[in-house]
Amino acid sequence: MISFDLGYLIVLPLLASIFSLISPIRVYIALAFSLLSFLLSVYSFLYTLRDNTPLYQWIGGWTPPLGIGLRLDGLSGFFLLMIGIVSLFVALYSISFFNVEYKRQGRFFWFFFFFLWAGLNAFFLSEDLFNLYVALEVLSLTAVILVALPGYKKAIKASLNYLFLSILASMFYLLGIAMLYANYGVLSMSLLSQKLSDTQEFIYALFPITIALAIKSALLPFHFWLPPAHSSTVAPASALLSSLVIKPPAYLMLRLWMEVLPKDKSLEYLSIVLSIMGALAIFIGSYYAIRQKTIKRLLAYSTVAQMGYLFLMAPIYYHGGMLKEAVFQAFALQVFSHALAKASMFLSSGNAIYVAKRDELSYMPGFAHSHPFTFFALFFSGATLIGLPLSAGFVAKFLFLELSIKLGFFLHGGIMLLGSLLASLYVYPIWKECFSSHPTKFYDKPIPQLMEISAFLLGFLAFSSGMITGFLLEGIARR
Amino acid sequence: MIWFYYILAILLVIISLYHFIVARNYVKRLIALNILGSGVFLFFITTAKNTNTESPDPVPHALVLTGIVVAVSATAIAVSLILHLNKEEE
Amino acid sequence: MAFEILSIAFMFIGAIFLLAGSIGLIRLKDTYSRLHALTKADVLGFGFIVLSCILSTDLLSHWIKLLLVWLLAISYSALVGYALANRKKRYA
Amino acid sequence: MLDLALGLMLFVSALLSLHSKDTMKSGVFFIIFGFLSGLIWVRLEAPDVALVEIILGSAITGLLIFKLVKGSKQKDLKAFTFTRLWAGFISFLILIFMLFHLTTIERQDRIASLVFENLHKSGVDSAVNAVLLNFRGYDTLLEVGVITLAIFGLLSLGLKREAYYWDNPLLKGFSRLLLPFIVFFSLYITYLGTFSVGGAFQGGALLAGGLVIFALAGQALPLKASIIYIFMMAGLGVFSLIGLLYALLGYGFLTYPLELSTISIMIIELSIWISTAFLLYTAYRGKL
Repeated sequence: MISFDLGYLIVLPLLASIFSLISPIRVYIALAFSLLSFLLSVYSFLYTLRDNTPLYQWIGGWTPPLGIGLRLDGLSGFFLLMIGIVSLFVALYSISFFNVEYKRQGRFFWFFFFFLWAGLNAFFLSEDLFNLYVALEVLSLTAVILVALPGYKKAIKASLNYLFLSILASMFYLLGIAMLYANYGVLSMSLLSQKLSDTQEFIYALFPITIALAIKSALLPFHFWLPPAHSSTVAPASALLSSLVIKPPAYLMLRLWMEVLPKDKSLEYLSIVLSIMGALAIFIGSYYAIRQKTIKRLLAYSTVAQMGYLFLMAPIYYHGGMLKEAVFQAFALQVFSHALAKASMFLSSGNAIYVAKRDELSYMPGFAHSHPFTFFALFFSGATLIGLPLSAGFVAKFLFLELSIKLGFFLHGGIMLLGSLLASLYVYPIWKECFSSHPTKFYDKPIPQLMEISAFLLGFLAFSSGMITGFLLEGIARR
Repeated sequence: MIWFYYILAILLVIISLYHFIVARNYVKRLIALNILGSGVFLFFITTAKNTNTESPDPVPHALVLTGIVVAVSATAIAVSLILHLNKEEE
Repeated sequence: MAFEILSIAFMFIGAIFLLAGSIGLIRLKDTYSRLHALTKADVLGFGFIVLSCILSTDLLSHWIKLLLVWLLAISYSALVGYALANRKKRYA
Repeated sequence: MLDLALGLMLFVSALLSLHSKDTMKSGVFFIIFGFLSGLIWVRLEAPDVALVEIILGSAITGLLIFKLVKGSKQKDLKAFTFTRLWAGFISFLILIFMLFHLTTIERQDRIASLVFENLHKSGVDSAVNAVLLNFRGYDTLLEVGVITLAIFGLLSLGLKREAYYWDNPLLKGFSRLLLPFIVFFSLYITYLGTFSVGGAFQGGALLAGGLVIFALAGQALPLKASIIYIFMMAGLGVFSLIGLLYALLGYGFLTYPLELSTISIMIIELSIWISTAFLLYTAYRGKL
């Protein structure tokens, strides 16, 4: 019996990326490895559910501070599950997508796809700050290349701006680590949290780190790179970028605030600044999303708004030390529902563009009649984004609301509800166009079945996982 | 001497940050980013020297090696993207 | 003792040549004269410095390494001088 | 005194590189900057970093920037006063923060003594390489991943611009003469990494420099594209396969047992050496 090793979660996608590049039967290899990695992700989630203690693995047998630790607890296990689900369906979609469109890019897509998967797994498992830097670098370089993949001018320009900002952010992050290392001499998060208590020097290092994470997760003053980057590439890449790639920095922030940083007055002020930025991101992102005429830009701006929620709740991360499990549950469920829903929406937008050859909203009428699967994908995922009852998005927002009432942040809860309202305003035009009973042009071009079904299943999962949240929440709370 | 290098590192970081924001030219931006990186690496290496052990701390050295290789990779991508963009504009 | 004095003297001579070369590089007007200053300083100044280093150590392995460095340096300096002059001639 | 002079020169070259209007000039000063920072690493007793910095940070990056300057004709527009103001403000803010931070740094051991204590268990005698390939080998795996990823990303863009070369018999002869020596020397540096200054990245970067000089003379290597492809993949492939192997054998991911550690590290170093060299060579050529 081969024992479970966290290294598999990183090495298998890496090997898959190599094989998919050198082998002529790349589609089968991609399928096989996607399934394998997916099963591993599911297994690691179930592992945390079964064992009530987090799994620590010291790579090379060297314990921190000398070596690097991997950690699998409820939160990271849940995120691994999320990555597995989204990646698997995007893989299924891509098999069909690159068969009918962008054939040249399909040759290289799988290489970057698996690299992204490896990078994401590495990020969510790692508990060493420098290792997180390298994983972040894997993620952002893959993301940059995925943006440039179609090869036309708009995409290249967007990816170049993204690249410059993300190198800047990485350097800032590295600077922050250097400052922390100069003061405390450790890189491991768990050791750092012991050393940090009753000290104040970390504030200086937190400044560049926060800027770096804000740039990488497109918090408000730094959000301008996101819409062009996420909207100008091919549909599967957009889905991966918008649903998975920008989540890790926010997750790292949560970890730092909840588990590493001690209580300090200056942190409280920082949390207020972050939550103001988050609130502004919700309003401005939604405003621009409502004004967009093309579906992909609309979705990209909606990502800016949805990421705003995670930062809006910064005061809760600061004050919610007693309710750590509940905060983790709310955060994880919000990320999960957004990831699944946004991936499904981008994949469906890919379907729509495949049929209509244009990406203006007004060019996709009558989808409810001609392509019901795509319509239902858009419907379910839109409902999750808004947070309609029964959906996972609803449960996440409910948990956040409960927390903010418990801790006395009524304003934050109110802003979140307002954000939901705004979300319905930008999701509504998509539904309206789909239901339009007098379509200007009726599209009967069939969409490959795999593309329709994988988009639909993702959306359906995003919606219906709201009904099994008991099981998911229990998993997240395991630590 | 250590403090001199620390201050040098900080100066490098801030002047290149200023020029990164101000520059409109991609080449200048790329150079500014590389110099910013060097400043950060200098900070790290100076920290390595700032110990009580006989020879400097090898961990920051290894980290900086990783950082340099990553920076060169990113530069290679940036160069190729900029060239691509220029070709499209021609 | 004699070796040490000789070594320091050679180091000085080398440094003076390099300094002269650098001044020439800045002060001389056209490319060819600059090139002349540069390559001359490289060969002579660097040669003296290598010589001084050789005198200051008595390990055979160091001698061989220093000689190799010197060989490489003069060969590339010649090549670089040639390349620059060639370029200048073509685009003058 | 020497430190002061070097530091001042470094700062001035950085300023000149950032300030000059002409991008070609910026590139030249950037190369000087890289070289000087290499010297500073030596002063700070980090010869490994100096080797990599001079070859990668200065030479290869410099060549890439020259390639860019030749191929790009973008004008340097003057920024708005407002942009200048807020750039100045942000830089000033960071200056203040970092200066305050300086007052909190104390002289302390950090991890250094721990590394030296465990050095004999790592299978390598050189501390930097012990950290790089054993204690924090996982970082290095991801790092090799990053560079492989970057170069294949650049290939996937499918740019067919010919890299600059100088068609001259003298340079051709020189580079041909030099190449065997460089291969030999870089292999020596890689091997040296197990007990002294040197290592896979250092040696690989050196070989890449030699290969780039070879390419600068306008000649292609007498190797098939598929072989170059395999060389480029070698580092990542071998490293992750060894990691997987030890995980399957039950030792744990990337966990070398003591008696096998030296040989495992040697194999990994060799594969990283060859793949770093060919990846950087391809990065310069921009095509296979």
